Amino acid sequence: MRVLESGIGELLQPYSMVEFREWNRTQKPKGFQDKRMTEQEAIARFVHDGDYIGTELYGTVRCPMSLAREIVRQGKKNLRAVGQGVLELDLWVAAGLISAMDITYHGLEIHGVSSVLRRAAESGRLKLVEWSNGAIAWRMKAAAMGVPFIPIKSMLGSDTFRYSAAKVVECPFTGEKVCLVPALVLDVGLIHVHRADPYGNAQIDGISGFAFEMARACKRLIISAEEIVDPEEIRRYPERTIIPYYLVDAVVHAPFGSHPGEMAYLYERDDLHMREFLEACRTEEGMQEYLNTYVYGVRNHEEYLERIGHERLSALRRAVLGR
Amino acid sequence: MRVLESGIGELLQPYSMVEFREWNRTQKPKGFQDKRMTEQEAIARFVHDGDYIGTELYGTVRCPMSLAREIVRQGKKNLRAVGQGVLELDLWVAAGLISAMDITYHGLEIHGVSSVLRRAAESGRLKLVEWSNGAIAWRMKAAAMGVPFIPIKSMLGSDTFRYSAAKVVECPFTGEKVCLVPALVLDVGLIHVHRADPYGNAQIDGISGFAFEMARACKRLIISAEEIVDPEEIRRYPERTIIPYYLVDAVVHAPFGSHPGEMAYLYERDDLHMREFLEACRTEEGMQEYLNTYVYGVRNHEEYLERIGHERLSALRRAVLGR
Amino acid sequence: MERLPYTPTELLICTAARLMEDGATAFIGTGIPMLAASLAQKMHAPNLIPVFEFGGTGAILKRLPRAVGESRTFYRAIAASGICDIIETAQRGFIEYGFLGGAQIDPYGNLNSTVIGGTHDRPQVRLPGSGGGNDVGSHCWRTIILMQHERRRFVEKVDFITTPGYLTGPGAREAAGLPPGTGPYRVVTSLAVLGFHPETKRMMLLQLQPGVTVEQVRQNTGFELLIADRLEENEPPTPEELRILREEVDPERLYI
Amino acid sequence: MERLPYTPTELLICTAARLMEDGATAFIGTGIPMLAASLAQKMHAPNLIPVFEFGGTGAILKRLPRAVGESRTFYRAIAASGICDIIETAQRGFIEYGFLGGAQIDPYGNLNSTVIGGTHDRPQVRLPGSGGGNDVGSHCWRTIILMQHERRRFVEKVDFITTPGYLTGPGAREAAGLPPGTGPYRVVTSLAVLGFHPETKRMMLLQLQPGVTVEQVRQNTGFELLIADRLEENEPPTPEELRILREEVDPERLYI
Repeated sequence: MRVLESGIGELLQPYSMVEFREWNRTQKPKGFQDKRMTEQEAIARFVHDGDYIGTELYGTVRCPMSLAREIVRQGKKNLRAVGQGVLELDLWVAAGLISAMDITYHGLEIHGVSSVLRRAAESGRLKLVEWSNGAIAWRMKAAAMGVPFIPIKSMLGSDTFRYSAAKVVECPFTGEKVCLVPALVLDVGLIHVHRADPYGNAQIDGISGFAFEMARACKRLIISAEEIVDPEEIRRYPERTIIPYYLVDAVVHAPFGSHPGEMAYLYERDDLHMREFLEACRTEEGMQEYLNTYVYGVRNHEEYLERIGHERLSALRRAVLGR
Repeated sequence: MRVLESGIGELLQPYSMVEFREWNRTQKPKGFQDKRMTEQEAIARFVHDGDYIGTELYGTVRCPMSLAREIVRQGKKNLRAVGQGVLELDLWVAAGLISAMDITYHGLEIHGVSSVLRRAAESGRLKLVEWSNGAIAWRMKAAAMGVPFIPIKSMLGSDTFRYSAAKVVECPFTGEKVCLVPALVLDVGLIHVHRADPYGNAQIDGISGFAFEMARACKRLIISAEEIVDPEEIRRYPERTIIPYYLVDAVVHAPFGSHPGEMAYLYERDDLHMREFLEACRTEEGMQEYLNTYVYGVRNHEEYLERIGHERLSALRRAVLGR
Repeated sequence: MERLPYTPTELLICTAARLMEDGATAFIGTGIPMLAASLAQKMHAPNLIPVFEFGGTGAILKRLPRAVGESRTFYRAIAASGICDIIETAQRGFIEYGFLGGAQIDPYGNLNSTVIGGTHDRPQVRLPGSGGGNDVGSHCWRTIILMQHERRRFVEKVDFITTPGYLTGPGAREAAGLPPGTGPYRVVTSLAVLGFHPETKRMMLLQLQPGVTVEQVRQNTGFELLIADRLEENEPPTPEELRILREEVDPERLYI
Repeated sequence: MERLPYTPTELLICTAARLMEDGATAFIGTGIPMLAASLAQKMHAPNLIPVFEFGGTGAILKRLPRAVGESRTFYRAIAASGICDIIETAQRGFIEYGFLGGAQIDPYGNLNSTVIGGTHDRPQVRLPGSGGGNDVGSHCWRTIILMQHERRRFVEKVDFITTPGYLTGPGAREAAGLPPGTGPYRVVTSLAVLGFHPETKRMMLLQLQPGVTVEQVRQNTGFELLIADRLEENEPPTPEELRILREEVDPERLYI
């Protein structure tokens, strides 16, 4: 089972499963503590300059946007990120917080390429290592499983592989070629959920994206939740817990935390705001103005929501698709 | 990443992920068909002599016992099984249906070793290949992922490894030793669930054991369910679907299908019956008598339940632990 | 084509929709494929199973999704899981069709959605990247590619193989370790429907869109195109297709 | 010991319970460990997090489970998932204590629960096999072994290493690829509490159970035992421990 081929991309986040085990044993809160705090406190305490960071799900869908904006507000520097993103990555890259990215997709969905990414990548300011969307999720899955790699059948034969840090080997059981992707252990992860209790036990309605895997692949994990519930409610339906409390370092109560993105069964995406953003992000200046208005210009999530306007927000609740 | 060590155990179920892909493309039902049928029809149509078979969860907990008994009744021969089991394996081994087993645990829980297993193993009648419980689940997980193996950190350094069909290699990323377990693609799997619709979309309450993995690792899958529900109920809570219909070949409506085992939130384990079984299984004769009374002596699950008695069954419902 | 009763985009949608069989599983990406899947469900394929990257399986496409993760992709779905389950389902061979787009395509159906020009570290144009594209193109049995038919997009050699087509030709996918029997099946444009030659695996013109000539297709293709012996003309969108597309599939006019 | 106010089993349970710290995670197997965990929860460790093989995490042990998969193992639990999630959680280093039993143990804490005598294919006695034992012994930081203290069980060499202890001695676990810092922590019997020498990794007598002599322990151990310099005597079960054990933990007398 020798290595037949190696991608030339840099392994942006070196890792050791032995060290990760030690961390999980000594640094994670096993007791039942009330971890509720504000965006400001959570980001100040658990996100550090130079961190390797990730968010789940992405920009316009169940994304921890109130946390993403707070990171910009606090001007964290020299971050490396795992890049499945739309809006959140645009904010970070435009604000100059990101030095390198394991990228799978950074664009504007039906609205095409991200001008923010283009400016950063084409000027050579941003280092990018390529992966498929599956590969990124599987890298987190490997870390979540506590193993140093996972074999996959994606990426084979492509330049996506060539510019990644994956390897091709021969399967010792079947002789077939498989691609091995290294475990991805994030320094810090941000996940927005429908409900969590004060300890961090969290539930998600609808698709879970890669929340299960990312929550288990982070050294530090910040949860933001639309609703804080009593632990008894969690214990009544234990099969609904996707993220158990001992994985969680901070719990932030963030109603409309995914705005301008949607939250399944709770509120629709804010198309008006998205149009404003899409217009703004075309130019460096427009993007800075957007940041001034919606990030630097407000002190916290509450002020942000006031700026959006409660009428607009309740309209988004009314527009939501039921079950 | 060369192979450092190989277990001397036989790979009881040779496999090819290429062939599995072909099977999933051409042999699995993609359309919405009503798959409801009786135990008799399901076992007759989808379990064949010589098959490699598995059940989930195990004997006394959410186990498809009505299907397991029907297999004995139909006298399927020369089966190979994956062995995490208590009661169901005792029935099959005692009835002489099993020629070889990938074993992780076959015993009587707090009541110790299985005399049935002892008689079969100590006489050399039953071929056994050793695995840890995690390794067995991970082997199904590899198949479910569509990859030929999965790396794990269990089994290393033990005789459990030595008598398995696993291999030890060096991780090409970290240099550490990892154990590779081969994917396990079952010919047929049996899973008992709380509710399913006629197409086979299935939900499980409480722990899911290894249902998710096994359902995705089978060429043929028979579901038995306590309750058959309208597809609309499945579509109302899509996040509750653990087994999507296209994995399922047959849906059997089996109230008390796990008896004498328990079904979470529905009915308790039948301790009286278990005591009777534990007494009977001590001797070859006792076991044959048990089979005559509860398997050969009844034509189907309905007759079995009549033999148990509806008073006893409703008592088990009343004794159940709530949420 | 402005006098036609339909736009090039509508033609593309209707052509793609007709390729979706009832009861088949189809991996649906953002944009045109969503409209095609919705149209197919409402026309000839009520049991089409749309599968979306982040967990939605078998949704009723009541409202048109704008992204592969939003709630419209699992509205009254038969399952709402996560990305690993979905892509592993494709890896296990369960997904028949995969719909892809790209900025560049070559004669072997290799797709580029990563970089154009310059170097990888300093490209002339940086595109979004693979996303699920590479996974779909690796695992789905038949990938259907939707492209704007322009010379600068249909090139002899793509600048970057984001998603593998037939790579360098016959046997190359298998040699790379990709599952046998998979690969690009059709390329749908507003000018034509193209396939791939069974032996050489090079792109081949199969159908012309209504009123389009072989010469037009050649002029808009940057490499030598094989031509099928029996060249067919695709049926134009029917009034019924157009009505459903406009009134039921995309009444909000998000795309059309 | 029949004149004592407690049985050997009750002594074993109370001793094991005292080893469980409040707020710690503990991988609980069938039998004695379940009673110990339940007793600990009701005494000094209300926040003990029992973890069960097939998915139960943080259950309130209201009724005593008889198996690692039944509903009592996830009654009002904080999570009910599956075996992969649980064992991967241990593999990730989250589980502090693992409780194991076995038919044979050797000086390095290697455990046998597979076969005794004869050959693997034709054993004198076939035991249940590893189950989760090998996983627990490989991944949990500190495994605590509960055994009947008999000469035929405490042997120089086990017939089959089902679950790795320190294997052949210092460094052997690490050399085999097992996670550093893991391994057998205590062996609890009705005669003594034993540990392992920090350098040699051989079993060492740490505590005598009430009224037991070193000689008794030696007589019931089939290999040479190290003796701690400061040998302590374990406190007998308190009336409170016994009351809770009998009235609240196992009122149905399933085990005691």
